Amino acid sequence: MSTIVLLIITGLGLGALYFLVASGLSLIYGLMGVLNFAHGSFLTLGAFAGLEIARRMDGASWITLFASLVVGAVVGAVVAAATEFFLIRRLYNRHIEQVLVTVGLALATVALFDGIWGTDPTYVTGPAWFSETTEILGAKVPNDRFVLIIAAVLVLLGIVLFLKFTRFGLIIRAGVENRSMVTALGIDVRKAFTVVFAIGGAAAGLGGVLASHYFGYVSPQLGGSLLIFAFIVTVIGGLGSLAGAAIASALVAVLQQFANYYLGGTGDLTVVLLLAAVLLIRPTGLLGSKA
Amino acid sequence: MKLLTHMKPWMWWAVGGAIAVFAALLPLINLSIPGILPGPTYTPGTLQLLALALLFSSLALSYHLLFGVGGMLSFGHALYFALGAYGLGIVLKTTQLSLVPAMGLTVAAVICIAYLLGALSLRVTGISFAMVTLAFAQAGNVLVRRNPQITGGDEGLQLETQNVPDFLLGVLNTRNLYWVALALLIIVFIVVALFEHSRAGHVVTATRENELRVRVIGIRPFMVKLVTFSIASVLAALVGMVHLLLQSGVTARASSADFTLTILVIVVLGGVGSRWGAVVGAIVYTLLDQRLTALASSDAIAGLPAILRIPLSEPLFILGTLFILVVLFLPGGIAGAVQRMDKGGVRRNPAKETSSEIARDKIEEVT
Amino acid sequence: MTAPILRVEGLGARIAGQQVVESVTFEVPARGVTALLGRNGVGKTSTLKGILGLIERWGAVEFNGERIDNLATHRIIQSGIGYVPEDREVFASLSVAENMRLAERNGGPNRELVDELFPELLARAGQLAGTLSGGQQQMVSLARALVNDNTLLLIDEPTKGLAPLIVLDVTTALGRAAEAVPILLVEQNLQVVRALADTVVVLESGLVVFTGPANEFLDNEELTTELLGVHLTDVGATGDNA
Amino acid sequence: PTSSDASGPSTNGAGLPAVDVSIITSQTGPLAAYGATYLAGWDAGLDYATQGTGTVDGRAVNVTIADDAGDVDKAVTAAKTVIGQGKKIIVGTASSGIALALAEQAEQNKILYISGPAAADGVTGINAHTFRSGRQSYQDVATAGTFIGDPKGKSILVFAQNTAFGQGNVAAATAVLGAKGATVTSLLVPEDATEFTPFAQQIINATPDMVFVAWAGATSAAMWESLSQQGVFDKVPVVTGLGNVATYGAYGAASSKISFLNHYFAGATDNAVNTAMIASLTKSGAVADLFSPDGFNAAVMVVQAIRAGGGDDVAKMITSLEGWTFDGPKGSMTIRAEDHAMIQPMFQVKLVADGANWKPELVDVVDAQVVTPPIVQK
Amino acid sequence: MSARPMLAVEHLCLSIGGARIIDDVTFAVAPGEMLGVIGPNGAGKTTLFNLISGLLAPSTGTVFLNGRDVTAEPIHKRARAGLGRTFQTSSLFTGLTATENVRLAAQAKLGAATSVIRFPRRTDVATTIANDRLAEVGLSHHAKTIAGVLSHGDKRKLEIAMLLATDPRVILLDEPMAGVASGDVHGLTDVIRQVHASGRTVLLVEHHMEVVLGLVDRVAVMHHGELLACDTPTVVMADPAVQAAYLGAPL
Ligand SMILES: Nc1ncnc2c1ncn2[C@@H]1O[C@H](COP(=O)(O)OP(=O)(O)OP(=O)(O)O)[C@@H](O)[C@H]1O
Ligand SMILES: Nc1ncnc2c1ncn2[C@@H]1O[C@H](COP(=O)(O)OP(=O)(O)OP(=O)(O)O)[C@@H](O)[C@H]1O
Ligand SMILES: [Mg+2]
Ligand SMILES: [Mg+2]
Repeated sequence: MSTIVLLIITGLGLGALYFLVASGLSLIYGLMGVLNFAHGSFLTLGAFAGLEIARRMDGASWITLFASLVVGAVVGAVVAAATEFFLIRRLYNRHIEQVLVTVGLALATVALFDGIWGTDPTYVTGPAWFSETTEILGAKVPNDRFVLIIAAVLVLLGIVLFLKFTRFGLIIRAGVENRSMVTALGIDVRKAFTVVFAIGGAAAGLGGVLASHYFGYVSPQLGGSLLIFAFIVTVIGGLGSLAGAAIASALVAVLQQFANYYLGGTGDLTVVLLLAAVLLIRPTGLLGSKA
Repeated sequence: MKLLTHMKPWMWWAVGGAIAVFAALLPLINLSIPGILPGPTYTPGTLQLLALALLFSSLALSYHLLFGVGGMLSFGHALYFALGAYGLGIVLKTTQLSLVPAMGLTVAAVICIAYLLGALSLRVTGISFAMVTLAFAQAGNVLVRRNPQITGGDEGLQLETQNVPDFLLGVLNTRNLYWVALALLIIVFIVVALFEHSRAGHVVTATRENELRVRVIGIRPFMVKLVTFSIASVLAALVGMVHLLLQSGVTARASSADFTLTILVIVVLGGVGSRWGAVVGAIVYTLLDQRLTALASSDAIAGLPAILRIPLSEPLFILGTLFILVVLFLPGGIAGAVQRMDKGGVRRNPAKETSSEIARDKIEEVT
Repeated sequence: MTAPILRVEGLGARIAGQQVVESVTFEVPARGVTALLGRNGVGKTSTLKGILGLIERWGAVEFNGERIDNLATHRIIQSGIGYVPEDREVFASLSVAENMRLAERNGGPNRELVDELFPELLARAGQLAGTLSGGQQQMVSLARALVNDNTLLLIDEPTKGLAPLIVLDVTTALGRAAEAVPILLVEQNLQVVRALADTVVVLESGLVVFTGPANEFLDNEELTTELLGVHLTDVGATGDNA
Repeated sequence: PTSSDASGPSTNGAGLPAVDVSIITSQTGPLAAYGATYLAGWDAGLDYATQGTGTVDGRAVNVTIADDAGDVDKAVTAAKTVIGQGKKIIVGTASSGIALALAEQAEQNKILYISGPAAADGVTGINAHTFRSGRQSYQDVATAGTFIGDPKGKSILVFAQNTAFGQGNVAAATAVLGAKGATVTSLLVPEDATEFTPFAQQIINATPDMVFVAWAGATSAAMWESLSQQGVFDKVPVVTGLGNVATYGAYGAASSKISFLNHYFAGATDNAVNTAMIASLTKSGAVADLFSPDGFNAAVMVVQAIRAGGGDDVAKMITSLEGWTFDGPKGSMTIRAEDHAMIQPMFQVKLVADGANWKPELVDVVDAQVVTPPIVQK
Repeated sequence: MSARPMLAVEHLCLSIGGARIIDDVTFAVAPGEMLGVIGPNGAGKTTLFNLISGLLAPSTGTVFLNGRDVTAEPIHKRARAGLGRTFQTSSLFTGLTATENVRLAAQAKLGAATSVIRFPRRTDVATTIANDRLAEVGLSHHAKTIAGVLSHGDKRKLEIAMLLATDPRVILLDEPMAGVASGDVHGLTDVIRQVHASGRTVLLVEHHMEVVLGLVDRVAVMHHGELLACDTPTVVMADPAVQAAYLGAPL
């Protein structure tokens, strides 16, 4: 029993991390049709920014943690917005080129991080509470998993409310369908694109700082290693569907935990099988509408 | 100047043939291009690099068939390259077959696997197809890394040389391998060109444009896509085999998503939808990739202030940035740029809209 | 004669690198409906899109005496032009109300007018626009343009694909709108043109080949046959008993 | 300092042709840090073995470095380039995959290759042309075994990543400790796994007498934290290899509870060679680290080979190294004639707090004979 | 009707997400007959065509083609069995030229369209057919134009040329006149008339009433997914229900 509880809660924690990456991916893909390969770099940069803050302050205090979360999110948002502004926007409506630019950016930035911070991982310590555990039904659940889950839920709620109740949200949802018609209604849709990138980047940056505490380190490869799972989650959930991404994140991560525990460490293969199965049975993903 | 536009098809083939003959003579002549080639063209190091470039050209052409012609954006093409390399490596290691029968056996296996996985992945299209192929390739990569007894894991599989003819072994015979790579490129080029001009080639192009419409005129697009997928996979596997011989081994990187992305980068660099673009793109990429590493560790860069030195001493940074610049400022890649230069500023006749540009527009819809 | 609301001079336009409008010059008077006519592919839609900057264009466009040919689309629209695109282009995944909310500028001053014109839409405010029938979608598309205080409307084939009954409704609605705002209308249905248009501008392969009063043009069998390949009475014959 | 376009052996003023040595290792890419340590060690070693002259018996040693970026293709191309230029000596690489590929090239082209610091056991005895300047996985595992006293009847769990490196360690543990009567089981984790809680649970459920952890890469911090959190250290003694300086912070709360085996750290030995190496490294602004001796020893071996073979008689160079014993920073090193295994001492180490950081402290030296790998039969 | 119907649907129903989009539709079309299908926007006309041609599967009900139950057959099999259709919004190979579009259709009809070994030639039958069909719809001057850049109306014409090239026995035309310049309506009407005159069975969805009335033998009226009436034009046009739901008063 305690094992199952442990697997489920840690699975949800991992899923929360996937979701923090996938939410931005899904949002950006949904609006712009761009599969953003550079998303991992937004995350890595957020993590490094958080690290630099921690180095300058007392690494183990809660204030530092909070500051690094804020800075990570802001850096992620700024870099993502700049990416949209300087690279993606120039390639208006040329999706494959937009994807390729992000591929190039991912290559270049990872190499740049290598150059700046070195290829070795840099280890991160947070508040002591983070690495302690809380006992739930006999399972010793690491505390940072709760933080991850809460952060992911907040991000999900935040984005959903934003999309539903703000004018920007309306513009973005309309822009997903038909960009040029939005401009033809007298709205500067490009601003919305930048905002979407910024939101996605902020979620990734936030995820980066949290990931660095979860993994215990920051390295230039950090984002890339999460990205592939985020892709899978995005597709299983249904491209462009935020709720789908959330469900799929939890599903994939929990499944992964169970397969790792009970099926001899075959978690990742199981996820691949799940992806294949979902696409063959329901090609649009769990909640996707577009093929 | 509108040289290229006015060239007849036979002229293209004539020019291509001349280039092939010249390429075949390279190991016999002493040609130095300082800064681009590591040494004169007859030296093994240079021939090795050129042979790699030729193999990447063939691989890029096989991907061109899949993506540029068939519109199938695959993130798992590397799997078939790896199947060829690992397949041949394992057959040579575990059986007493000599090289050619071993290759035959591997091709047969690849056909079966490509057919099976292709049939599964082609049930979906667009980004979903990309993701399924990615997932299969990823699974292949995991299997390679987890089974070191068979594949050598992440240490790689070494070529068992016992049944490989001597003229393909050793640095002094690099030029023989170079010729093999050149021959392979010529074969792949011809196969791809013939396929593109066949009826099936036309149907697969049409399918890329509008799959539903193909069905409504009474053709089942699935089969012709599967055939295209299988041909592209077998070609990639052939390249993998020669690569195994050239490198005397293969490593897990060959089956990684990164490697597929590399091929994609090459095809885009050359120009999506253009055959010779794929070839030129691969050559440019390989030379850049190898030479940038040398540049990054050169004294010139070591002496720069940190803000320049750090980025410039990372080859991948330079490559990535260059790639971004190409995408931003050279739409249609190298092929597109040459075409534009050729046409000058003259306004285009709608009827002569080049198919590669159209192809690009269309493929955007796929993703 | 008051100053024209829109002056187009030497307008050319390009789509995906290909020139689709050569050089179009015409004026839209500050009152009534101006119909932009021509056969398929002569560049009517492209002319409208060129005016709005939805496609790459050059030449001079003057709206209300101000040059607008260098502005971004959203700025042009904001300066007081309403646009109804060729294929309705409603946002299928947004509700009718949301479609309207998106379109409203400065609080949507003509809300009442629109509600009065299309009571149907009020009743279906919560329905997703994608599930509406073609005619209802056309109403949404028109309403989005009418809800704002525009000084000009550009409307592209509003009756295409609509059932005869709806064609009547739409024509009526346009007639009422035209009382307040000048309209530049692209339309293939000559009966609709006859019912609405004061002036016509006829295009042929990217150039203006005729400008003049609507009745004069429509009554001139020779001209209509030459420029449009048809004369109104030809088509009208069977249509009238419908 | 590269000059990969230099062709043919150059001559120095004295008239004797210089000897070309080509280093192929990672200057960029994931293993760049190991490459840097190795190169610094090489410089120190060359300095030491040539008494600062950079010449051997009047021949200048002309060193070129090629970056393999962790990529086999690049390494093989670099190897073919230098072999094509007539160079007879290649050293280096931190990647086992590259080491195996270079060994293959060495045999095909009859040159001398000294690998290091790549750990794969497969390099030992692979062919007559290939040597190694560092330790191999077997020696790591055998050192781990020294923590348990008499292995007979004990159950040992190898916790490793499911890679060639991890599986190699499992195989080595089975060979070393299984032969001495221990029951060796393994828990292999996917290399890309990021969540280790379930595996920590499985370790506890297995109730072994000792856990040997063989881990490489960045995920180690998260792995150790999970082991701490689930209380593995309270239940089972845990042994693992201590990596380079950069990893000292990776063990977190577990640092003081782990028994470490170690290939080398700056304070591991107190001998003249080590002192000389550290001095030389310090002078050039480097620090002694895990793989410093691998570079240092490679240089010492190359100088020995040149002395005997003059830099182009590969057969003579090989014979001069086979069976040779010399003093390295780690102590006495012996190149076993039969399979070129590098017989060397290993270390037991613990981490002690040093302010906010951790630093290693020597517990014991493990005699070279205790951890000698079995001879590879050809 | 004595002869076996060329096309028949029986009790066809389609529900999507609880909504009845096609509601128990039954009718039959005799060989060589032309049936007009009219009805308000959203009545389900296009959906009916999608069910007949196999783009959608019905919830219940059966589709018969020349007496054979084809309900379970995929699109391309029905096409090969002689069922051709056009789309309400043109569906073309937008990256290929007009000729190539039509030639593909002709090849599909001639067989061996997917041969890897056979190469299309400038002089082969398929190309000849393609050129003839383009001439028929008046698109010869656009033979080498990329289909994607044709204007809306020209795309409609190309769509019909492709249809003709597959030489179908049963033809479903979905609003062929929508967006076609008024000057070209007559010509296109003649094309359809000829197609019909050569013995083919035609179903025509069209809002252009003059065209419908000038061509068809019978008219089916759809409303809210149901078949309201199916009779000769005179009878249907006189029906007050049809007038109220669909036609309205003249302009
Ligand atoms: N996406 C496009 N790419 C290239 N050319 C295009 C594109 N869209 C339209 N064209 C070309 O532009 C020309 C004008 O098209 P436009 O749509 O403006 O015509 P139109 O007068 O509105 O015709 P219709 O009555 O058929 O709607 C046509 O000849 C067409 O070939
Ligand atoms: N996927 C769907 N989900 C919900 N409703 C749908 C869906 N597809 C079609 N409908 C509805 O089914 C009805 C029938 O649509 P259909 O396209 O067949 O109409 P039509 O008669 O062809 O109209 P038009 O004359 O405007 O082309 C419409 O009300 C439409 O909104
Ligand atoms: Mg138009
Ligand atoms: Mg319809």
